[in-house]
Amino acid sequence: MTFTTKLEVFEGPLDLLLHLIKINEVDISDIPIATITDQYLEYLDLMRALDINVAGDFLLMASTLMHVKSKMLLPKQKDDLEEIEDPREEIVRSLMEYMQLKEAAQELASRDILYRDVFKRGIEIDGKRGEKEDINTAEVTLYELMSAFKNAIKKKYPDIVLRFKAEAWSVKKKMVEIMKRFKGKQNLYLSDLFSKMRSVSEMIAIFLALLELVRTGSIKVFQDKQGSDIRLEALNKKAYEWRKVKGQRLKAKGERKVSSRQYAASS
Amino acid sequence: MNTSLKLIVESLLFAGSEPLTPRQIRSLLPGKNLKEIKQVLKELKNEYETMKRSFLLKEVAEGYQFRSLPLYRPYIANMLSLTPSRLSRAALETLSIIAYKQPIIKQEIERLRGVDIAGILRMLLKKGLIRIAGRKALPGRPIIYGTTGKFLELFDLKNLSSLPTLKEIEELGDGEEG
Amino acid sequence: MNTSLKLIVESLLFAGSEPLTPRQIRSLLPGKNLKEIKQVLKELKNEYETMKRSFLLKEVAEGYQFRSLPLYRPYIANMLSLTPSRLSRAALETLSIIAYKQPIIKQEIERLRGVDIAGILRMLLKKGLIRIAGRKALPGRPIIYGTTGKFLELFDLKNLSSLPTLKEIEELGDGEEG
Repeated sequence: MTFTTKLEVFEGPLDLLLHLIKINEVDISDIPIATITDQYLEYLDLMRALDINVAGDFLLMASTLMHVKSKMLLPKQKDDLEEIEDPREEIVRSLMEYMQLKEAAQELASRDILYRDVFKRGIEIDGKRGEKEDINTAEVTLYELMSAFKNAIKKKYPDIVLRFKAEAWSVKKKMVEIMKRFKGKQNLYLSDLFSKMRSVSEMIAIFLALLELVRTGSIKVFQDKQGSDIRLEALNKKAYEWRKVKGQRLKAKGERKVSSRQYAASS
Repeated sequence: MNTSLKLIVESLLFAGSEPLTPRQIRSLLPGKNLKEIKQVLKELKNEYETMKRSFLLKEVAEGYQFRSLPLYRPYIANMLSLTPSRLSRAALETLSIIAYKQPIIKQEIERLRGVDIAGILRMLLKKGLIRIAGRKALPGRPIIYGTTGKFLELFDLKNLSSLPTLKEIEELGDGEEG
Repeated sequence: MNTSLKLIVESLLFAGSEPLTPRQIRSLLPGKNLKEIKQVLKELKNEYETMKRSFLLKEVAEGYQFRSLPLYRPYIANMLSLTPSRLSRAALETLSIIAYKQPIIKQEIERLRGVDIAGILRMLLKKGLIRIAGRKALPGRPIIYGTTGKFLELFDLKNLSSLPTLKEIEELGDGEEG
């Protein structure tokens, strides 16, 4: 339990990365990607071990890091050495941008904030102020209009569930989808899965589905050559042809850790 | 020392809206006694009289309160009367139904809201937020309502198609983040 | 003559609590022009600075507003028994991205922060700190977000261009944490 107190909570993957760069005292423009990637993955494992929900954003960054790490291992072509972009460049750029905005946020927070540091004149009442329920038209926002409409519809049709879906994409469905794509072939490539324009949340769902399929032994992942596309091989196609993945909760924690490790090891 | 107490008391009178009694002020400033507080209140009152500003520190209802001089009343009253009008929740809901479902007839709005809305419609028409957009080819030829340019202006909308859709409202998530 | 205009303007600022823009003031004082009003506003601002009271006339949200000095925060907060609703770090980061990069779409904010922000956007909209500022001419016509006047008011900003400039980040580890 003393452990948890030592565990910092990070707002997101960029926050965690910044922290790692800082404690390693490394130059942001020359990140030792292998070390940082390992520490990053260790941290995610730790979070899982402590039952902290690891958001998809963290996993997406894990895959990016692993990808960069694999690219770094690729021997550079001598002749066009100048033109080769450092694979770390994109990560560095987003880190820099993030740092800049983080600092701006801190600067905002340090201003003399109304109702926290400074106060305006007390409002004299004399019945001039309307009922609290009323909305000042000078301040009415589009958001309030939208909310009003939602309320009106909800009142009338309480059964219409205006649900806020946290997870737009089901990992289970993605698992079935991936397996379906093996129809008539033994191999698929990772780039095939991400070929269409997709939202981040969908990509995360696909990625998680992939990890889960590796874990359950339905597929194996290979990389034929350093830096080449990841090849997926179906081992257990049949299972998905007749069985709609049912119930079977996606277990996280230790097991998930293994799966990400396998992926790392084979890349 | 007393200067700082004086300014602390002044800041309380500035930010509060009701008259403050010496006792109330003392309860906010542990370690100070009533005599000191009454003393600085008097000083403050005299200072503002000497400064000849547009307001004074007045003794009212057993307490002290900043009040503007009667001389400026017409301007202030004018300002207060011009404070933008208000929309009730019911009016906003009705307006939102018209915005999203236009062109729409009164019966349809009433079906959605479940109440009589004649008064609200009249008020929205008067405020220029909705307009009569024609009549529907139905028995009785009911009036069709729609929103106006002023409505767009109020909500800072370029046109009606920039109104967020229900789906987009939902996609904003349900965060109650602090 | 100008003294009286100055005091009239002062009385309006003192009696109201919201920031007043020179334009709003002019609309309340027929026959006065914007230049005169801006002039007396500047004079008033300087006078209060010289007087060293517990409050100042500040320029915020494109207008002027009397505000107490930060020094008196504990006493006033105590009196109003305020528990300031603090913005979380995540909310503050999101808000500053919107402030600096506006007009901006959700996807871009998420790219910059590296995390999903739907719930936070909703909360910021609800608090009136950000607004829907239109749609972008991109496939799906995504919603654009921007900050509001209330944002400026809350963060003691005269206008958007008075946001502190973004610092160039060169070296890490210069104690930017905290």
